[in-house]
Amino acid sequence: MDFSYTSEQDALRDSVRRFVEREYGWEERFTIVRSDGGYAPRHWAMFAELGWLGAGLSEEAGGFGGGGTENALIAEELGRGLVTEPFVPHVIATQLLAGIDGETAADLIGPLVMGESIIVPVLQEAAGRGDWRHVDMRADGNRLTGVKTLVEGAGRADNMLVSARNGDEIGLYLVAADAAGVSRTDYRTLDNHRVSDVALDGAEAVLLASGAQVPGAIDRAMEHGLIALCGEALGVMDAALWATRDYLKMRKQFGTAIGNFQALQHRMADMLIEVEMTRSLLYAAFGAMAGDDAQASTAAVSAAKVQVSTGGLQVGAQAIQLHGGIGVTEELNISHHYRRLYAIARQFGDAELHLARFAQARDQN
Amino acid sequence: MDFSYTSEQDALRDSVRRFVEREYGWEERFTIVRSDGGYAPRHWAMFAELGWLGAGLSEEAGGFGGGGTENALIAEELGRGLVTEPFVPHVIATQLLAGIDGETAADLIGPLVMGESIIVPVLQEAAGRGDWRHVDMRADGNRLTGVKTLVEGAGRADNMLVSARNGDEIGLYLVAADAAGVSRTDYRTLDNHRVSDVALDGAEAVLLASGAQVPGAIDRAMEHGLIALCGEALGVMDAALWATRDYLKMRKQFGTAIGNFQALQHRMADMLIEVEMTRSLLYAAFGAMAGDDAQASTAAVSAAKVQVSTGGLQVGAQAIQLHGGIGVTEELNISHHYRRLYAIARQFGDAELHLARFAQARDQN
Amino acid sequence: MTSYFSAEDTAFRAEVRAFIQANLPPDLARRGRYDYHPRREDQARWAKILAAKGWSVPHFPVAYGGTGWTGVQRFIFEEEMRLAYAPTMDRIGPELVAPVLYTFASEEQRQTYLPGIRTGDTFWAQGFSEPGSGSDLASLRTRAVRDGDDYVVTGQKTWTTEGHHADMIFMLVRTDMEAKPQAGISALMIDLKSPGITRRPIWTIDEGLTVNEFFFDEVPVPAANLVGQEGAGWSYAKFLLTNERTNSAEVPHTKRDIVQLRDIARIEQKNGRPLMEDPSFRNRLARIEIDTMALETAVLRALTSGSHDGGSIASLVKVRGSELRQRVADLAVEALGDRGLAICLNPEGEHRMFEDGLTPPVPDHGIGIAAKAMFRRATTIYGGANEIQRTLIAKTVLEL
Amino acid sequence: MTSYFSAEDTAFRAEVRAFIQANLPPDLARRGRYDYHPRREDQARWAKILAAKGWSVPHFPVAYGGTGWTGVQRFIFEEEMRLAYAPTMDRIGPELVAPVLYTFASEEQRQTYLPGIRTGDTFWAQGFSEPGSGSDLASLRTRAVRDGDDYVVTGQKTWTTEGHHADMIFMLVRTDMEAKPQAGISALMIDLKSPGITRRPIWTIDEGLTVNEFFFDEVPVPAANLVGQEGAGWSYAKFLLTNERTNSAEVPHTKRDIVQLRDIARIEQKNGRPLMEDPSFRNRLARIEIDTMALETAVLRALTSGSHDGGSIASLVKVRGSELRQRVADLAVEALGDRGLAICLNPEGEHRMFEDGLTPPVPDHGIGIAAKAMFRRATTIYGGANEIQRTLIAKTVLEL
Repeated sequence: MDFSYTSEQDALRDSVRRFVEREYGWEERFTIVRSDGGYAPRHWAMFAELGWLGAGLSEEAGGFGGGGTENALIAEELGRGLVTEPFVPHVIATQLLAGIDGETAADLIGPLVMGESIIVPVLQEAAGRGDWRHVDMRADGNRLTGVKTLVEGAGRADNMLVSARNGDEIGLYLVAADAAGVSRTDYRTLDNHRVSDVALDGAEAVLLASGAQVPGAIDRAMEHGLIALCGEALGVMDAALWATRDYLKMRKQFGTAIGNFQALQHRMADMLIEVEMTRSLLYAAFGAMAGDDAQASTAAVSAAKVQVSTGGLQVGAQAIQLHGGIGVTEELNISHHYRRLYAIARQFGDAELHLARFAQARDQN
Repeated sequence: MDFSYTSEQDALRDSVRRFVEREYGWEERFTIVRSDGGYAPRHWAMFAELGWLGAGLSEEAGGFGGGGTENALIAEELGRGLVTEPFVPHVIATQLLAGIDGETAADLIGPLVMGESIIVPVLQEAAGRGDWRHVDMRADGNRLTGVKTLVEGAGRADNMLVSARNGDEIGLYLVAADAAGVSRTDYRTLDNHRVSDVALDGAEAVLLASGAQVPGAIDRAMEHGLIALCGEALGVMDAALWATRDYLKMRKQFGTAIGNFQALQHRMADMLIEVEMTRSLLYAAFGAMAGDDAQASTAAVSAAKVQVSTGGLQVGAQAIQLHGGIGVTEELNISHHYRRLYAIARQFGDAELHLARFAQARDQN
Repeated sequence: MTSYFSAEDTAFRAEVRAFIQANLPPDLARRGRYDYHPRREDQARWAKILAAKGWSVPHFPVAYGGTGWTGVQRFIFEEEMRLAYAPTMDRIGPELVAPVLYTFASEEQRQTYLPGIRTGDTFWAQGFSEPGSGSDLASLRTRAVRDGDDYVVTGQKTWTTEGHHADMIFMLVRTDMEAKPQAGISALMIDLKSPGITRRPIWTIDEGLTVNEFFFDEVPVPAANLVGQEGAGWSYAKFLLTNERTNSAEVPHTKRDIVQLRDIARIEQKNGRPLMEDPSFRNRLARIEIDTMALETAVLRALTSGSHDGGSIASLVKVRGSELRQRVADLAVEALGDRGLAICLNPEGEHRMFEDGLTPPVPDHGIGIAAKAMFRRATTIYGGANEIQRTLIAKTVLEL
Repeated sequence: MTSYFSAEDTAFRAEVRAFIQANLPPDLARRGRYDYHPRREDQARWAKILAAKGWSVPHFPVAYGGTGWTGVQRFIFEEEMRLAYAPTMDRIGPELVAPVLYTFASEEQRQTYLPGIRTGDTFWAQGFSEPGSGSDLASLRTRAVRDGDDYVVTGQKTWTTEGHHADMIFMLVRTDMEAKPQAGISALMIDLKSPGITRRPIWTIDEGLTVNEFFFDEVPVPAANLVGQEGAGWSYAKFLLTNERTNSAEVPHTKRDIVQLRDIARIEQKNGRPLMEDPSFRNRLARIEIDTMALETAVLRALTSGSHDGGSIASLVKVRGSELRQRVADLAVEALGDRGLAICLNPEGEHRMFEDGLTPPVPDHGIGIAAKAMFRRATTIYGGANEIQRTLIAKTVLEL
């Protein structure tokens, strides 16, 4: 049993951390999220150049040989800086392409890893309320019709990976972003991420995969995405925890640092416990994903998501509370930590969905 | 709007409180709960003599003109002393007899109020898990067969009020405690109340009521019982709260009274809030029961029970925690407060059952 | 104790409801539905309508325009206002500043300032908090130096609620640097158009404007604007803050939030059925409703029992009320599903930090919900953070 | 970081499991299933069987009978013991007292006392707490006065876990009344058969016997029974208490509780279906399982990362572990429905406060469940109350 990171992983973490520290000061980030697309396209090129876009992908699939651990670690450091680049969708897209058979899929991965092309996963629908397994999008031959929601990064994607239903079967399709019959409604989520609803009205699509493999492949890819998302949440939680600790040591009221008040100390202890339990469940998920028991992996990933959805909100809300008024302003990252954790808590399924998913996997284990 | 008690109600409360203070010191109570039946029959005679057994019953029904408020108030004071006399079952039995038509029922009430006879409600079955509306007990003509659980006071009852199913209909039956085919398994609950499982094997019964009126009558009687039970819980919670307050002022550690520690002060504040919210919901239920909107009454009673089931456990558990080791001993009432609140939390349906019952009533309101 | 609302209460409620139905302009009700950053002009219009009826400041002494209603009647009035989506009225002037004025100010000051509050012509801010002095007011540093017939005020105030709407500010200033911290504080009324005052908006987590920072650079203030005694400002502030806590239970508002939430849950679907039928959602909604019922009864108890436990019950209901406001707002976000995460502000609202030109696919019943949930994080902080309230409860009620 | 348990770990687990299967007497496993007030004779029998295999005290240094296993192996061993319903072994001697002895005692003392602990022949108690001195050990008052070759000990100890089983007690006593509170404390080993010692059982909320009070009235103790340096008892106690906290996460025990709970939930019915299929029950069980998974990983992290954060992680897992033990026990009560409320002690258990002669209608899988849930209230108190642990976390990890 080994819970330490490899030296390659440590180097990767350092590289991401340094980048984030340099590029995501409060002002710099504000400028980015207020820009037209809400992203910094030049950063994405940098991600590619530094090898982050393939770090968590196996060599067979065209990546650099890592896996969920690398993705979570990158996302954790991005989370510390509240980076809005759509890294998690990228993880899902690449893992999904790697998880299905077929040459087209394999060919698509290379440009993604190099940052030369962007493909976004388009899996979720409003009726699913976060459950990607709910698919009403209709495939009629190679024409797709339906609406997908909360698609991150659609605004700069070249292609989209769309799940659609053909009778009882779910198929995975490639749709060009500029195809006829594709329309987008762009909006911001409360954490300043840019997302789109994507409506397809008989849009032309290429079938990438069909049959029994598809739901499983989507599940595995979503688990990679979930673990990256949980890694990101851990980064946000950790940043909020320690920023609050520093504030409590500095801020004085009634003639003393407020960090000396026992009730606040105990609150901080509870926050630390939540952070450490999140980290532990992430490690447990790394272990499970490295094994070959799909149910154990499903259970561990959903376990981490449950913890992130509840512990993340708790840490985020208490970070605000302990900061007092300044915590609810735009001007400090504390409110942005909360907003991101609030969105993550619900993204790809809330605590309730993942409790049920965990229980189901556990029953078969 | 008037939330103050009448002078009669104040006098009633004083009378119960004085009795409890005199008769239920730790030693006296210990002797009673360790006695063969777990009760003090002489106290029951006193309850009758002092008028408490009819205080919460309308004059038309043979009582002294009060209602739920009087019963809750008596129970609250009994709760302070952790009195084990089966007052709540008495409330249910009398209200149930008062709530159905028929001379037999009316004739039975007088001796109950005078303490000359004891009838216990026998409504609950294991499969219902606290929900009295679940009835599998079978009526075959005037012969009953089935098992009822957690019957309080059965050991000294003359008669039992039994709900049983005759086809699709629920009937209410009177069964003599010593009838052939009646067998009892007596045991203690964790709060030192004596209860019995009552098995009927073709036991002879008198049908007191049948038809559509019965479920409603049972519901109303159970609501009276629930409100008395919530009153009792309030008494226990209040006693635990203030005993803990006193302990925190007295107990010294690290050179100071532990009541000076902020984290404990805030915990106490939360306990006080739970107590006050319980009191408020009890008042709300008094108001609703005095009105003529059955759904409002159902909602308010279940609301109080939800609060008692969660707030009671919280106050009880924290009272132990703040006492430290001494809190888990037999030797202080603190552990007994918790045990009683733990049982009450589940008695006649737990928080989940009453949340659902509240929501259903609320939808129709 | 047998009944809840009396027949008189019920008749009063009917009268209020009828008046609102007949007199609330539809455009105010429409904007009121979004419950979020009301416009000053809407508040003023509605205040005038109410003032004409004599109902704009029910809690005032009758001599100054109050109605003489009981506490329960005022509660019913507030509840009907919320249920009808009348504009949420300015609180600072009528509920916080005015009681200090009619309790401690001179008759001349009362005659000068109370009418404007009553009619909605004058809006007030309150200047208590300073950077570095939030809950710990005694440490404030803004100073007022006497200079002839004026005080000259220099310093900084922050968290000034609705300061961007205000004409006047009720300020705590330090008039005596030598005295003990609490004793050197006085209360001044300052015209915000005075020279030397600048305002900076503080944008908040909801991308909206509620609070501001004010900078005072040698601002001349007529000495006649001193309220009560010099050096007694601390006691006026304590009086004001207790009022703030009592009102902060916000039960009528939460009850209205629940009505809105039930509407949402009947429209939104989960697993192909109305969300309202989902057991887990039902349970959480029911728990919020039960806690609100408890809080409402606690508030009504306080309103009918006289003021003997007003101070302590105020802290208690503030804690529980502020937490409930957060819970009901979060559950509304959840009810909206995917749409709960979109930031979608009231298109008729005021003062947004940022125009992104985007139109999120949010249904009418979802407008403002996410932003509201975010801003509600403040409810457990403002009006004396809940930590302060818990300490107060421990000290005053539990005598620890 | 890629894997969780290694192939070696898995092989080790299989070896342990096979040994237990072959060697655990069925009557011990039967009583172990009720998990409650184990008999000393059962613990001793099982200790002898394990000692014969060399496995009775894995954590000891090899020279004194330890196995040399890694922390993870010890964790696996403990887990297999729990899953097989082996008797819960005495902790005081092997896990609390012995480490102090092999770390601080003289070689002669080690040779005298460690073998009896290893073989289950000698049971120990620990005498730290006194009335009025619980978490605040520095205030203890039991004194030991030197008199020739003896110390003469007078005072009172309380919360003495399993003291009714013990032959020896490891005591903190005050040997210097003049020194600062912590500096005057020494550690003595006292034979409980010495004259002048009386014991009073303290019956607890579960109607069982776990803790005792001991009275010492001029008890003569050979000076050779002093452990380490006079006046250094405080540092030994701190060493011991850190060990206590680390073990108090009790993950293997909670995992076994979960297995038992799942068994109950498959048998018990709700609305005519197995309780295991009830969504609300499933959710709560799942949450406990998830929190246990998190705790387990946290403990394994501590076991593999060396001791650099042993102290701080100990407090963290103690808090969470003790709360989980309560939650899993409470959910088991709930799973039993009406039968969860019956007090029903293990018919083969020891030391019950009271024989009521009643036989509650509780199925086998429900025996002891209610009493266990009651006693679990103590888990957040003993071993340093969770309030103390939270303060420790704040001070040491967060440096507040």
